Amino acid sequence: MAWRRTILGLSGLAMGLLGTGATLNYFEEALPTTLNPLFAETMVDSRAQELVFDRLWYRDAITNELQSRVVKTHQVAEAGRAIKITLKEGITWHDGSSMTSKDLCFTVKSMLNRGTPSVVAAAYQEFVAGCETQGPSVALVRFRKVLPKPRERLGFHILPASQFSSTAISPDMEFSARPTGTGAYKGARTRREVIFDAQSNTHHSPSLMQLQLREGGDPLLQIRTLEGGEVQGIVVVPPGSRADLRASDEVTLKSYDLRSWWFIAVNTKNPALQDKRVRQALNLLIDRTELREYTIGVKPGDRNSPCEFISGPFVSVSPYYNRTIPTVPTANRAKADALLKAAGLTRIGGRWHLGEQPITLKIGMLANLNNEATDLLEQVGNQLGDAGFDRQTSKVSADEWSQEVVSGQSDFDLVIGKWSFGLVEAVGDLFHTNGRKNIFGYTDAGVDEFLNAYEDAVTDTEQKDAYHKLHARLADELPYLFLWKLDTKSAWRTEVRGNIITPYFYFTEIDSWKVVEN
Amino acid sequence: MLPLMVPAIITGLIWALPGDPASLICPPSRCSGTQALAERWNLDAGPFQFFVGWLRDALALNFGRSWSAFQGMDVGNLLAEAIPVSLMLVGLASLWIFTGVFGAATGWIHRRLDPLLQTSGMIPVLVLALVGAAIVDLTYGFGSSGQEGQMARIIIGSAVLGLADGAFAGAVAGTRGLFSSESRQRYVGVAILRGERELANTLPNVTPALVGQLRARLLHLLSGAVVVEVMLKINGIGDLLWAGTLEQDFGLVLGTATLFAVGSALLLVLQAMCEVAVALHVRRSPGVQAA
Amino acid sequence: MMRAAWRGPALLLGFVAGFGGCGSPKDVAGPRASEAVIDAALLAKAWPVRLSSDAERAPFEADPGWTHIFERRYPLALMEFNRSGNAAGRARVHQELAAVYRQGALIAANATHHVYGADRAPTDPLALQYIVGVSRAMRGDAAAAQVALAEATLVPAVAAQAAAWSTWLEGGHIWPPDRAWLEARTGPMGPVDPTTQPLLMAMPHHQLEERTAQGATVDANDPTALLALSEWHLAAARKAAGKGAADLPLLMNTWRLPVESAVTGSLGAGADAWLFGRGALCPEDLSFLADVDASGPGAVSAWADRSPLAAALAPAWDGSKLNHEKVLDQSVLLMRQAQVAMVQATGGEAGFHRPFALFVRLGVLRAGMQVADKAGQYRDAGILRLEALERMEGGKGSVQRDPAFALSVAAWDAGNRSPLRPEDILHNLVTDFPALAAARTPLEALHLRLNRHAAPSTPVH
Amino acid sequence: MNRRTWLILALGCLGLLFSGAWMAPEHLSAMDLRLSLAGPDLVWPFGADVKGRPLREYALQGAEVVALPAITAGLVVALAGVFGGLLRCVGTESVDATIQGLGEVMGALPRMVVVLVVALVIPRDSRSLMPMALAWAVLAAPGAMDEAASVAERLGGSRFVEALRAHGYSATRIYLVHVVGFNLRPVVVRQGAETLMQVVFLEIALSYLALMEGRPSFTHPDSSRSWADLLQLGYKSLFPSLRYDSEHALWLGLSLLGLVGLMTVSIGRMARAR
Repeated sequence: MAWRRTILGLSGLAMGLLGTGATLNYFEEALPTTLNPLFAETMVDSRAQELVFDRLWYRDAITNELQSRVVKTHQVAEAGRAIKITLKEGITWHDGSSMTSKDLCFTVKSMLNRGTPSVVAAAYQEFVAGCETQGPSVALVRFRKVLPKPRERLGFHILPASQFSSTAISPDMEFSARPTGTGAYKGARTRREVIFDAQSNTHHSPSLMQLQLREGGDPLLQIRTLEGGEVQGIVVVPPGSRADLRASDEVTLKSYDLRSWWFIAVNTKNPALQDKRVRQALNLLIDRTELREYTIGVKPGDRNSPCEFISGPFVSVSPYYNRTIPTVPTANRAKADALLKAAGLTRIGGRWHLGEQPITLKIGMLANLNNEATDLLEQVGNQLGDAGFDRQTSKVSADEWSQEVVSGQSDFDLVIGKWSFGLVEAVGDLFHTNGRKNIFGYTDAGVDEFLNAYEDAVTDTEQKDAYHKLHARLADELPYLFLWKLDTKSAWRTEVRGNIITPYFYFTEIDSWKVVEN
Repeated sequence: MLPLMVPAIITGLIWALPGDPASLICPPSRCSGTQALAERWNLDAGPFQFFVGWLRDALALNFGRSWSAFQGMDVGNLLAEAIPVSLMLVGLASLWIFTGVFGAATGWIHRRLDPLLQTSGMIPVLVLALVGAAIVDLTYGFGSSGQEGQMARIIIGSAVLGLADGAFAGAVAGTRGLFSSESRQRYVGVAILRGERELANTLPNVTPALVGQLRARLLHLLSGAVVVEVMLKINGIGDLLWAGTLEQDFGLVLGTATLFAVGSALLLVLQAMCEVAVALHVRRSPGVQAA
Repeated sequence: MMRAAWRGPALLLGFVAGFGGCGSPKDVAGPRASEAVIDAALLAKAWPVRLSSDAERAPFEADPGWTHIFERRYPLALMEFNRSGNAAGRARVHQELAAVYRQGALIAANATHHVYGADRAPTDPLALQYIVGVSRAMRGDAAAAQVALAEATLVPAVAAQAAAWSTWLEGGHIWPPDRAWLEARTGPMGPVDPTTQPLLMAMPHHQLEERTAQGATVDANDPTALLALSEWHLAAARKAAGKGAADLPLLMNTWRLPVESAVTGSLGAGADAWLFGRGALCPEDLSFLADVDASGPGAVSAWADRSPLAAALAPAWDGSKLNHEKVLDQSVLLMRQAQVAMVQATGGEAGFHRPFALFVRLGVLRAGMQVADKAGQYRDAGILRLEALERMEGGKGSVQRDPAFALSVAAWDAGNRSPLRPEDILHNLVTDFPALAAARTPLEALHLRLNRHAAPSTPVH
Repeated sequence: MNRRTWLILALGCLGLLFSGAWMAPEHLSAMDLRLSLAGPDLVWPFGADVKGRPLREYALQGAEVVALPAITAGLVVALAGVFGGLLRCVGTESVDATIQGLGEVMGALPRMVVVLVVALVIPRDSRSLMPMALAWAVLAAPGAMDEAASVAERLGGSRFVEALRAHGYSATRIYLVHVVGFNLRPVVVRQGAETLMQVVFLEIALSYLALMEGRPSFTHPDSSRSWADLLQLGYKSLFPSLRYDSEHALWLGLSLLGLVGLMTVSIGRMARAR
């Protein structure tokens, strides 16, 4: 092994000396909160981690073929309740040590260890039972039940056993800032950027010597910096800036398949908002068409709008989306007023009151959403203000969002946010009474019943039916006012070639990325 | 006492804030439980044990890890990277002060310039920092947070720190005031009649006051450095302290705030040492050559 | 941009409004002087260059129907062509609609094959095997189709249909089945009249019960309906085209089902009516692409002196392998060369130059994709295919959008068991082509099945 | 210029600031995209922002954010100065030492961080500049007291008071008229005015940082705008490469800062010694 490491080291050194690779600078929405895949919380985290680690199995971004860079062979065992995995030989961690079955089993055991407080791991704990090494490169992963297609379920990143003293992994370890993986790049978080240095390996041959991730900030500055050539890419381009870039010969806009939808979560614990008729009225008071025009720049009747209204917790192209539930594109003040009166609210001096008290809505919005939908918070406030509600609007910083809002500890009445999904669109965490991301601790027996039905479904049609019913229920109960899905586009300079963007994970095909002179 | 008081107060703050301190390290949206974290960070046994534990580690130069702002990064390393940057910033800025002191003491900076200096000194550090930040951001673009950009930020920052809030003007006026009042003393006149140089006579007597002034001005620079580092995105201690406070990263705040306290305490010690040195010098009553 | 387009009559305003929508002069990225990628004389044959002259463009500007063709607004185009009595225009509309529904049928076939064939679950309704059988037949696997159809004949609800297909397949007929035969399977679509549209079959075609205690209902649609629609439009196109009907097999060659055999040949007179607003730049390009399908990638060298697309691909073809990255470069360079040629032809820049030139780029990308496919470079072909799709959505409003091509990408994705992109494509098109909802059903079923077995993930912000 | 002119200027600036604060709307007007970045000719008198909302409302809301806190902080510092000067006249050494010690500790604290801690401790709903302004004033107070004390020292401190007593003046007249009115006035008023200006700039800096980092505002509700928004909107016009025609916002922002500067100077000059 030593001679192989030496050769790899020398080849890495040679790459550096010959300067064959280039550096790629790009703007992200923010800096990643962690580089430890067990604690990914944002899309930025997931994209950055994809550069540093290998997932056990992944899908090819072009052909959608299920592939693995680390698995040599596999074999379903124990009548479908386990899978025997033989790892490729010669794969090394960024510290030079070899990746073995011990690392694979360590990763599985870490995810199963209750001392690892990871939400990501919790999802695997539901069907993974354990792991047993059978020699340096063979591991047997056991499941709690028979899995028809086990490879497709095992999409976790592999962690190095040598970097941890126990299988209880926590997010505050140095690993979160300077992780060791087997991916194409070794990542290191600094105060204002994340540097990814190419790592030569038997299963990766990156062309780019280094990637530099920095926080984007002001969209206008990002766009001009890109046009000026000081940076090669922007991962998320706000819709308002796309027309400029589309017309440029120096920059290419690329689609990034990410299923994201925007919402206004309603605090059902607020006495005024407990009554669903009030929530239904609020839903009718939001003029989405006007919101979309003023904040995203989509004019009514625009063909191929990047922004499409939704009536439930799925993007409208999803099979889980119940198309019989209509969206509410414009406001209906008369109907809303009738609902509010029916709910016992009174209008005094143009302001809505509950009993003697005027209703004041505290509205919050995840601050960085303002880059994609400028002044959305203010415009929502204006619409509700015009309708007769006093309001206090406040942006919510990313840390406050994690600390308070998502964990159901905020004192807002309405919260504007966005959720992103990949192929799997499970929304149990958002709406179930015990959901981990249930913003206002919303609870409804009917909703829980449909979510349980989804989990217990025998067939995928039953799952779809359960979610269609859930959609209908949520559109009636309205713990969220559903706004729209917004397409995501990236912009890369034309000298960046081979830049295949993998849906959701983004950088899976980073080896093929290179920078050439135009 | 200051270096002990500061972390003690911060520890009190951690427990004064509502909610589980461990959830600051890993919020529920990312972590399914924080018991293990609380144990590892001594957060499960009350503020006193936490404080003692932190102090014991800090004495061994182990400041722990950042909780949230730069999660997982070693605070000691962060400080080690930040100290030279802040020293360079404050060092370069203090050149303006020393120039002012020297220029005023030797009369190189003419009195007629005083009104101009006074007026320019009125510009607050915040405004100059804003302008500086805009210039660097738009001049360096993506590179503005790279090494080149950082150097530009430090140089502009030092100028901002040295000139704004009357730092330079104050140094000139303060020194001139000290020397002029001392020059009016009778012994100085006598000395001049004896053909001795004025500065050689006044300097030993004004030095203690001068050192006192200097310490106050350096302290002012140290405090102002936070504003400049934050506004100009300079990777110094002030910016660390700001980021830590903003994200309630007590792992980071404890280290940086204590370092600040140590810095100001050191300045006091330096002042005392200078005063002792001057006292010894005066006691040796150095002979002055007759003209 | 509007200023630039002002010189042109209403049609150009239509183009600009359609493709650009950005409305500011900087949106017209001017042509860059670049080295010639292909011989100027060869490029001069390309319709975007020829039609940049006002005189050549006049016939197209005279009839608003062509504006709608350019924007792929088929019902409006048909209405205008009916008003002006433009038979060539009507033929073009029906030919493109035939391509759209054929690709729709292929999406349905590929998705059905995977979800109810390859990934068949014991709880699936047995009647679905009829749909699987038809799908496999369209995919060109007659033997597997017969197996599925045989199972389906045991279910009364679909037994007759399954038996009919089974018999037809046994008969060794040449694809596609006769339109009348197809209509007998799907119901009447009305007499073939180029001035009208066919009647649509109500959906879902079948509602089947799962074999579980709960017995959930599965909606299922028969791809036969989409093939029948395609054949109806093809018949209408033949009727409208008159003598030009001979061109139809060549024009449909790109859009044929896997089971259908390739054709070669060349376009007759009046080719512009077929080519305008297409990625094939001149008749030789169509012949070249057909030759690639029939005889393989070697056709690149054979046609390099006659077909602009072949000439653009030639530097990327080393005789055994296509350099897909070179193709990407060539597509941009040829587009720029075309823009320069258009400026020379018209004596200045005009708003329509860029949208015209984008077809040159798309043409090279799609030709490269076809060559790579034939050369066995499946993944490289995929990269070019997706690049062409991405570029097609160029300007806001997407006048470059070619629904048939977009659907062919969706069909390819469905063949790769990838439902997300096809869902998006179908979602964008189903309002314009309601019958495509028949393809959406199996695609969604595939998504549901894949989702059930996918790695877990949680919502993130 | 004589003191009367400075007085008129100072009152004029203060009047503008307070009338602006008084007229400030609670929320900005509705958006009108047709007026995006319109100049003063289209949207009188200062032009419009990128969403077509009048910048006049930015200016008024900004005035509302700073007016009261800045004046209060100025008064606190001025009063502290008076207190420091009077103490020196009273001649209590122990208190002098205490104030000096206090000054040492305050000086050692990084002001911005203290202000930030205050900002973070305030509940979101009662977010305002006032607590930060008061914190700033408390931090500035020892310096003001020290300077006022040294003025009193030059005056002769307790000896000066004794002398006046010998002339038979009442304590009230000695302390309020002679010490504060005639001698401390210039320094404490200048100190107060400078603090007023510093608080305005503190607000601008904090709001600017919040804008740059995409964070909620520290100093005011996110529904209202600060003068920092004007600078942030306007500074892009300085760089042609950005192709952003917002110079009218920059001019307005700078003019407002100039107004505050002028107010500070004129208050200081108005109170200078004869």
